[in-house]
Amino acid sequence: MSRPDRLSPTNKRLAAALGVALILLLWQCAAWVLPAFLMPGIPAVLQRLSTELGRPAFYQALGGTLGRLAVGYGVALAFGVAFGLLAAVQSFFREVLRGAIVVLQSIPSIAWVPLFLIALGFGSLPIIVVVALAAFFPAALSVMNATESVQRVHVSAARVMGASAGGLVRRVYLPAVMPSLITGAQLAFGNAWRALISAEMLVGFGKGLGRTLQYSGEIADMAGVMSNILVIALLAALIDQLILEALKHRLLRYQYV
Amino acid sequence: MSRPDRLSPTNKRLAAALGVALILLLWQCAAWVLPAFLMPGIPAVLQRLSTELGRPAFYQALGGTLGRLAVGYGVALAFGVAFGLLAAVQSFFREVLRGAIVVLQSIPSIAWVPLFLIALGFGSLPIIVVVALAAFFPAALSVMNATESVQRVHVSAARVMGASAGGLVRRVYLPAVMPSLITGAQLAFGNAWRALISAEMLVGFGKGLGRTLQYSGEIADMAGVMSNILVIALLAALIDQLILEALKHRLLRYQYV
Amino acid sequence: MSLVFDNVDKHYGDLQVVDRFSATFRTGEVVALVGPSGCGKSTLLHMAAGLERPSSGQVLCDGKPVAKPDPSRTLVFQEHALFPWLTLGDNVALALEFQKQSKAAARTQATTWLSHVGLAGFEGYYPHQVSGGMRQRAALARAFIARPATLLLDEPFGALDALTRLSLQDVLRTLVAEAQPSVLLVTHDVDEALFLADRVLVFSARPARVLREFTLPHRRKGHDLGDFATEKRQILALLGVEVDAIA
Amino acid sequence: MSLVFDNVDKHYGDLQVVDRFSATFRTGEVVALVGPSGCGKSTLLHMAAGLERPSSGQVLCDGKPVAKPDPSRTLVFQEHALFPWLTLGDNVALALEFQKQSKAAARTQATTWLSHVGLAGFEGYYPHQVSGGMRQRAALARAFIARPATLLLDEPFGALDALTRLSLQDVLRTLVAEAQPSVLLVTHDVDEALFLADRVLVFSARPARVLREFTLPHRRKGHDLGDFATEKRQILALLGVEVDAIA
Amino acid sequence: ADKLRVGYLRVMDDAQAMVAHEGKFYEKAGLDSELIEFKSGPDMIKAIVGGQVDLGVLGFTNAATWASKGADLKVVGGAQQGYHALVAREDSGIKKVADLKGKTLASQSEGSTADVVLKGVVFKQAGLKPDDVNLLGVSPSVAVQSLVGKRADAAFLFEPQATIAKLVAPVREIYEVGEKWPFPCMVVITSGETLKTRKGDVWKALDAQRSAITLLQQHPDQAAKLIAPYFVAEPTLQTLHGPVPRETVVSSAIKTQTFNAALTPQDLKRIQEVADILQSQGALKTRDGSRYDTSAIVDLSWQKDRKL
Ligand SMILES: Nc1ncnc2c1ncn2[C@@H]1O[C@H](COP(=O)(O)OP(=O)(O)OP(=O)(O)O)[C@@H](O)[C@H]1O
Ligand SMILES: Nc1ncnc2c1ncn2[C@@H]1O[C@H](COP(=O)(O)OP(=O)(O)OP(=O)(O)O)[C@@H](O)[C@H]1O
Ligand SMILES: [Mg+2]
Ligand SMILES: [Mg+2]
Repeated sequence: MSRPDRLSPTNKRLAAALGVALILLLWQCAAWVLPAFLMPGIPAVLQRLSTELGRPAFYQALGGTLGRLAVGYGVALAFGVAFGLLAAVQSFFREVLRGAIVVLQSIPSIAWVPLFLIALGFGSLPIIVVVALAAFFPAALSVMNATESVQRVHVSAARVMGASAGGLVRRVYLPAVMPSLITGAQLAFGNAWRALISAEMLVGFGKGLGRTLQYSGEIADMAGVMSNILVIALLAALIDQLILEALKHRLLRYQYV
Repeated sequence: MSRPDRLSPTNKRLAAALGVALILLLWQCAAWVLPAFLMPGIPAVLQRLSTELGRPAFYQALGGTLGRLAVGYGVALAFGVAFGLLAAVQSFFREVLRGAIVVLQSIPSIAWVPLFLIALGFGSLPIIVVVALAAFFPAALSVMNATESVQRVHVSAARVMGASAGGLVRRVYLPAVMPSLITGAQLAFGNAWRALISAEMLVGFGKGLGRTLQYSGEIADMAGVMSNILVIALLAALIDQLILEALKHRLLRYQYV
Repeated sequence: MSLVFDNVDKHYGDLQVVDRFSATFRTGEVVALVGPSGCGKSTLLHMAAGLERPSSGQVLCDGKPVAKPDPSRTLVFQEHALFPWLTLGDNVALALEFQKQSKAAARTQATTWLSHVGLAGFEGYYPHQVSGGMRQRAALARAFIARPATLLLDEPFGALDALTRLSLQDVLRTLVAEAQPSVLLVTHDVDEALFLADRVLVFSARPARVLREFTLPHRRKGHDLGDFATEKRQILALLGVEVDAIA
Repeated sequence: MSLVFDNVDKHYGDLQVVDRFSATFRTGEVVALVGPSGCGKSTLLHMAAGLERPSSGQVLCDGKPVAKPDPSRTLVFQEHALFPWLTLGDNVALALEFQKQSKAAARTQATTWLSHVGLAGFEGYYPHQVSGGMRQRAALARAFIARPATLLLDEPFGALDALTRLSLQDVLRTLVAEAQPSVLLVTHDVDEALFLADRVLVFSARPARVLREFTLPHRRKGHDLGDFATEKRQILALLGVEVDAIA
Repeated sequence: ADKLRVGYLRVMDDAQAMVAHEGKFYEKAGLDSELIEFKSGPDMIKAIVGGQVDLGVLGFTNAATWASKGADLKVVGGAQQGYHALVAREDSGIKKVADLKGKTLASQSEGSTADVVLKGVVFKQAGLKPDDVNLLGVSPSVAVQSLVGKRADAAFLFEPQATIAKLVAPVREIYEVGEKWPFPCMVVITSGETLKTRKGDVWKALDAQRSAITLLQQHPDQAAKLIAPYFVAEPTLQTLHGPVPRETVVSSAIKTQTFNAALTPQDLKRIQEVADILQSQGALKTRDGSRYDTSAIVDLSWQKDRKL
């Protein structure tokens, strides 16, 4: 009967903004309590940020980070979907994969970094592999679980209508797993992003937001540290909320009308 | 009609073991290719592990890590459940919390560590806060989403039967959110564990598996590194598969009969 | 227990669902409410149960206004109302436990009531382990165990297949014959209304208003309903179903 | 199109579901299959559709063995068979697109068929936006659009409320009268079988065997079924429902 | 005895802090010492500023950058002259610093003292720009491992990793900062607050470390026994020439080091020079853009009193 009260879109956006504002307030309080060289306040950091935004070095770092993200995340999604679909068909393979994932997933990405540096050499490759590994698990798991739950009646209905194998995959399997695939992709993005920044902080190679963050910390530039953290958090929130959510609403339009 | 093929429990366990075995094989292959100094083989590491298991230092590290895990994870679960339930009742608060989480979640734990060191000083406290923060998000999100979906008809049915407010919470709300709560707790555990090991690696304070791992890496003791990684991965898999899964089967018995 | 609707209005926001409804349901009477989907039948039942308040007017139970749910007026829902995390036995026993009866006593009675509805031996099964018909039997046991004076049934057999529904109608009729509660039964199935009720109220589309009332002379009827062919035809016509579509 | 079951057996592992079933369904005939839950009715339909193979024996369609699904033998499922990610229009059009018709032509025909079943103007709605009855209308349009020679209906209205079901029975009867396909209709609702079918087969519990066959003299029937009271009583008795439980 | 918390990094440069603790020199000076390891100089600075550590042995660049931001820090004594060796794989064809052009060099994290000196002094003298070399900031042990695994052509290392690298990999030392451009890499740092309230304890600690330095200089083998486990896990190290006891490795690493408890005028000049480099790299800024004066953070009253 009665449904839980829902907020209007404006109120929803207002509430989300308030959530962000609360964090900023907390930060500003810390800045008031602590000396400025340990924790700069928001105005100082925003000023710094605007200076940074005018520098080519910032865009180089941004480009480096986004480039690695694109490659690592892309590879992880491709493999995740492929392995997930394979696991759907082959149930023994599914359990093998699950076993491997349970063990591998508990190792934090920063423990992987030195191993991959030694095994793969220097350059962007070890960072990309760490990112891909971090994003692979949720992507594969979500596709795996989704294909398990494609409704047989949908497959039967399509077959009765004369669907070919290709038509079945394109018109039934793919749209059916799409919701979980997108949830998995969002989880995977969070993992990939955190792994990427961590790895960049640990490997001083190439340009990247993580490296800039690490360098600022090293030279006692707390305004730089905070403005970098701000960029990292906002960028991830933007990618997640704007790109991934928009994609979700486009691909899953039918759920939102 | 026909269901996807299911594996027997024995086959399932066999497959999972095969998955773990595959990873070990990959490792052993790397050990054959690389010099022992860079990547020790499995026998050497197992031998090392058995030596470690005989040393009190190992148990001190284990105790330190598990202690921090217990406190951080426990606090995160308690706050996550409380905030999640509050968010269920108060939809404006829910969106505020969601907004804050989206931004905070994208900051990797190793970027938090230096900030918490400044704000909270050295010691176990900053590590525990990092762990709690990492585990709080999935715990709160899952309870939040779960309480949204408690079926009204169940609540109405209980009220019609004369349930008191306490009875309603104990006999209806709690069992209804339990499945999501447990899923959230498992996700939260994964996050907490990775954050804990990362933080211990970065903050050289107290005893802990992460610190031992970092120390081994620093003194180029690759057998130590690998045996620590092994312990970290197996411990997490054991806690997840034995304790949390057992708890799940106990609390959600009705889903498995 | 008598139930009186006194000039009851119900709005959800701008949506008027019930329009000045007045009716009296006498003790021990079985009344069926039939009407198009969404016309407000469930809303009437929820107000009788005390789960919703009228926007204006009053619902009186034995002369006292209904303010909140009470175990003496039990509601049986269309589906899913059993708790999936409890066995059938515990589901039925819970009705007594909520009324502060001891666990042991509640269990014993639950077992008795489950066997009354033909579920002896199924105490330990979870709802998802049994068929829809068996779940609905357990829901009936849960409603009857507290010996309510009034029974509010909201399409209790709506989700069941036609044959299972017929056999549950028999079970319900036996239970009602024994315990003699007042019954308000919402249903879409005209045959069901005619088979079970002493009186049938036919409602208009939203907002719910009574189009016509049928008083049925006796309760001793078979499932073929040969005697009530005229009433069935009239009710279906009121509900807008073309009775002889192609004929 | 004629359909012949020739000594068909079906096992799932150790479970025998169909036991040496032989029957002939003539072109243009509407036959209802009635039987207890789980007796194997759906299995028979799935074998006729080519979704399952008999364990032994043969299913012949116009003399040729049925090997795989074919759009000339369409199956309508009890529920949920529309794709939630497509609009009603796209769902119906898909049946033609799978047969290599152009998108535009499929769309135009889909619109026509939706209006045949009373859904004009609902092309752009997604299944979850419309009622259960409207979904089932769209499913009927999707089945009829490919002009199948044989229509296999597996409890097509089982999940609907009694009133909606009555109006859909009317829609189905009109569509069948126009397109004249052969129809195999599985149902639990004896009234539905009597209203729609030329012939009714009553099955035993699993493994499915025909208990008795009723041939109904004419199709011009009303929903009150006064004429078929005897048949209804006999069928219910065969199915084990106490027809005059309390009487 | 008073509790004294000493911060250290796990590098040979901090040997005096470890030896003073393991050799019970702090105890003899009347201090109840606690040794706290840090992962990086900035972390230790935060602990010193936050009062969780009383004094520490770390790179003075950290003190300069943080003090320029307003942290109340004092350099109260010397520790070690900046030993940093450039070692190159023999098969890489690198003979001198200028050959590094286009090669891969494993160095330390960007902004650290080693990194500042590498770019601001070593490269500059060889006519290289930082972008000419594939620089990679990693931990010293990973640097050694990448030399062994042929992932890097050269590495910029301090002790004991430089010694270890020479033992376990076919590498040659092509340059050492301490020879060409000696500077006080590691210094003893405390907060102005601690120096004010616990001057006696700080001085006792400096005395203890001075005794430790004497042991390190005169009896490196004895000192190595005390601190070898800090650097090599196994009792023996597997090298290209067979197993070597870890004490031997650490002892020879100690011998490469130049320890000095006091800061000489030459040292003070170098400190100012490195601060200038930091300023030119943009890592150190003063509010008004004027030259940063390092004498403000140096307090030499202990070595004056002890007449060093
Ligand atoms: N809590 C609520 N808030 C807003 N509208 C509601 C609420 N509950 C019911 N309604 C609306 O009131 C109308 C009547 O609902 P109700 O459930 O009483 O009808 P009904 O006759 O029981 O229908 P059905 O036969 O389909 O069960 C519907 O249009 C419904 O959407
Ligand atoms: N793929 C399968 N594997 C194993 N057993 C099956 C399978 N499909 C059906 N069965 C079993 O075969 C029996 C007959 O199933 P079927 O669905 O044909 O019955 P039905 O008469 O259609 O029942 P209902 O009226 O409930 O739909 C049931 O016991 C069912 O559990
Ligand atoms: Mg209703
Ligand atoms: Mg069936």
